[in-house]
Amino acid sequence: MTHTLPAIPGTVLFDGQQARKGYALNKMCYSFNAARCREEFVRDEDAYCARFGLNAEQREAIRARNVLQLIAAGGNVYYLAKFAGILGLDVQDLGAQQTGMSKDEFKAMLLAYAH
Amino acid sequence: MTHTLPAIPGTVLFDGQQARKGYALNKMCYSFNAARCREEFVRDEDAYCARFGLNAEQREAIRARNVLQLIAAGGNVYYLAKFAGILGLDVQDLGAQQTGMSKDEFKAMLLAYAH
Amino acid sequence: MANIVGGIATSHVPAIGRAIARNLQEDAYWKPFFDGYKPVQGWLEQARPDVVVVFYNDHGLNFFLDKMPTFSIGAAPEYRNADEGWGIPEVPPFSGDQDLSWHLIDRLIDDEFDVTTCQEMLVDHAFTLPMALCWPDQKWPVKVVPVCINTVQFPLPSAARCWKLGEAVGRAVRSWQSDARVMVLGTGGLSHQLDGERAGFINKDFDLQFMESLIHDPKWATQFSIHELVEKAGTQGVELLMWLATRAALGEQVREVHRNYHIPISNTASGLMVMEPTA
Amino acid sequence: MANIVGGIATSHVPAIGRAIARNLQEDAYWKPFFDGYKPVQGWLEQARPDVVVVFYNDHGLNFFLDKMPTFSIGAAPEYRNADEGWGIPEVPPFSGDQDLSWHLIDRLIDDEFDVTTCQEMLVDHAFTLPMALCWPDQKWPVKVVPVCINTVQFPLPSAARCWKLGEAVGRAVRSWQSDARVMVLGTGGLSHQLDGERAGFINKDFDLQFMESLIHDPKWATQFSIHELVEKAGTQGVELLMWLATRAALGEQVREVHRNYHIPISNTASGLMVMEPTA
Ligand SMILES: [Fe+3]
Ligand SMILES: [Fe+3]
Repeated sequence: MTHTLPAIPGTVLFDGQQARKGYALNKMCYSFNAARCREEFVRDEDAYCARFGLNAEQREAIRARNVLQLIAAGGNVYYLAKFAGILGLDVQDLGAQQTGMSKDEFKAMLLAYAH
Repeated sequence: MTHTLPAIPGTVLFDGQQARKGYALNKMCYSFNAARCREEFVRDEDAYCARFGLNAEQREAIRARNVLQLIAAGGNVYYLAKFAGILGLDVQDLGAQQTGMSKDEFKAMLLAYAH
Repeated sequence: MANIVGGIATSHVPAIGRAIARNLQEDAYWKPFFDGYKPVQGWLEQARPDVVVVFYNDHGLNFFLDKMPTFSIGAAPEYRNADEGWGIPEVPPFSGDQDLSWHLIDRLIDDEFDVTTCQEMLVDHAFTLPMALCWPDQKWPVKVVPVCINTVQFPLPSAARCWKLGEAVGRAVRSWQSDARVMVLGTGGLSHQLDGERAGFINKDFDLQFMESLIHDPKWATQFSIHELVEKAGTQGVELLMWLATRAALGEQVREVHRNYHIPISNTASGLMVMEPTA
Repeated sequence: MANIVGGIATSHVPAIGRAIARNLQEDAYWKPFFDGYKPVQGWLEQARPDVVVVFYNDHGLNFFLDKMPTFSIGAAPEYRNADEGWGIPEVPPFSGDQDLSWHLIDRLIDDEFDVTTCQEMLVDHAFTLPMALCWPDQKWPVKVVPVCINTVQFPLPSAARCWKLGEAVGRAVRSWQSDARVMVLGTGGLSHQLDGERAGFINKDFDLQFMESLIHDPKWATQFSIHELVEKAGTQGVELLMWLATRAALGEQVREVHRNYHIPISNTASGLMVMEPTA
């Protein structure tokens, strides 16, 4: 049972607990596979979030474009990546944001692993 | 491997071979879970069958309302039951049709199993 | 740890829904069938389950051939019925027990069952009608966890595999940190066949032997391949897999509380058993 | 009986698709990565596979949490890509080998793997990009069978279970009555993590040890729990499950044909191996 194991620092496992919490948020992000849905979201973000029944924490995390908040609200990174797509962010932008680095610093950290 | 076993008389197992053959037909019948789709079918049967890409054998079996033909064309009884629903037929009507009995004869046969 | 208070195995047939809607419980055709459930309702009053794990098979409402799971487990907050294509009367929604759902999912994956998890799930007559036979007022006093076994598309999981699934579900329930009283419900069978020139096939001898086996030799049916089970019980009679999983969940030994068998309801030989674990 | 000509294990990263679309193969950042595939293309010319069984993980294109399978197998006539939410360039469709799909499904259910069968299935970058790395002209000379392993939602199947799945797929392929030359492709990993404060985590020592283990001690990684694998390889590094299944399908012993390892591509430590069965 995942949740009784020692936590891995800086890591939230997307287990049943997270999946329950994040269902509405992830369902919305899953819809972004369709270009039409991405456009609808951009056109009226409030209405789109309301349609999927996001709770206040999830709505605020979407508003803030904040990945750590989105994860805390039950978001799964695979679905969140589709939200990031709307914002034109790649996984290095997301990494920089979550680690509090600039993108260049984040990239330099990755490069350093080569040695 | 199902298909190399001795056949059970009067019985077609819905295995991979049938599932491949019947995909379009079963997909159409699955759509009949929605009342709106049942209405569309009734309104324009040809157009509805064409939209799901039924082949000639499947189209003819639907036209004939013939259960054995539908099964031969890859139909699965669970999905076909939804087509039967449109026609107002219950499983005893289907049983009578497939066995070449009247419905009363079919019911009498079932009752006789009690003894 | 949670306690398994007992198991019910019963047939399901869409026609039961129509009979309920039309209040035909006292009708001559239906009375021997509905009367079989009165002792069940009495037993439920003293068994007082809080949660029901339901082994059933979907008939093409929630699953299509684009994504057809062998074993699927509901993990939704709520489960609703839908009309299934023939405008069946709907029943009130069921509350899911998500704690138990996820506990089962965690334990089953750990036990190498490759389940599909469903956080949204429509439940069909195979789920709703047995519930309505147990609680005719349809004010469900229990939460539910649906466990669906594929009987639509071959290859089906073998009887032996379904037995093991039931055993694993039983173990998981008994290891659940909860004081809930858990019931197991298995719905399907007994012998019947809807499709083909053999439509209307029923095998009373086999059914009676199968029911008897659940008490005294519960793994008896696991000796048969799916092909043999279809031959003996009909293409839909193979739904007895749900009975096997239910029986397996109850553990080594059971006491028979109630049994009924009646031919026919619609095209089906209708069976009913209530069992309590004794060991 | 069909013959397994070899296996390729490789990382997949959406950025590879953008690099291909922009023709960046000779760019300084990308060259060490793309150069790793030239020997693979040479090997493929002499291995001449007819069919590829692809172990990959869906990233939320074909599966959502309403119906999330542990193991799913494609049985479609054709598989297409879609834009996945960020307008990735699409590749030409892939022809499915439905005969092999159903043979695998029959054998795996028989071996008590509870697979979900998919007669329609979108395949995402984890499937399409490794194919495009193998065949850069994207004129696929092979038919395909996708085998998808859940890495989206915990509990994931254990490394040991994925190993057994790979073994069973290997057995099934070798028992397939066909003279086809079958290749196995596993895509995912190696160490990386996209989410959380630990985003950007890479573990070179572990990756190198894992790659080495596939040749000399292939079940080495099955000693670890999923939790341990996430700790060592990152939340997405756990995709190495695909490598394990691929290696298991190849049988007892393999010869290493080619290996490449490069840090980083995007956030990922990129690995590549080509192996041929020798026993
Ligand atoms: Fe049924
Ligand atoms: Fe990935």
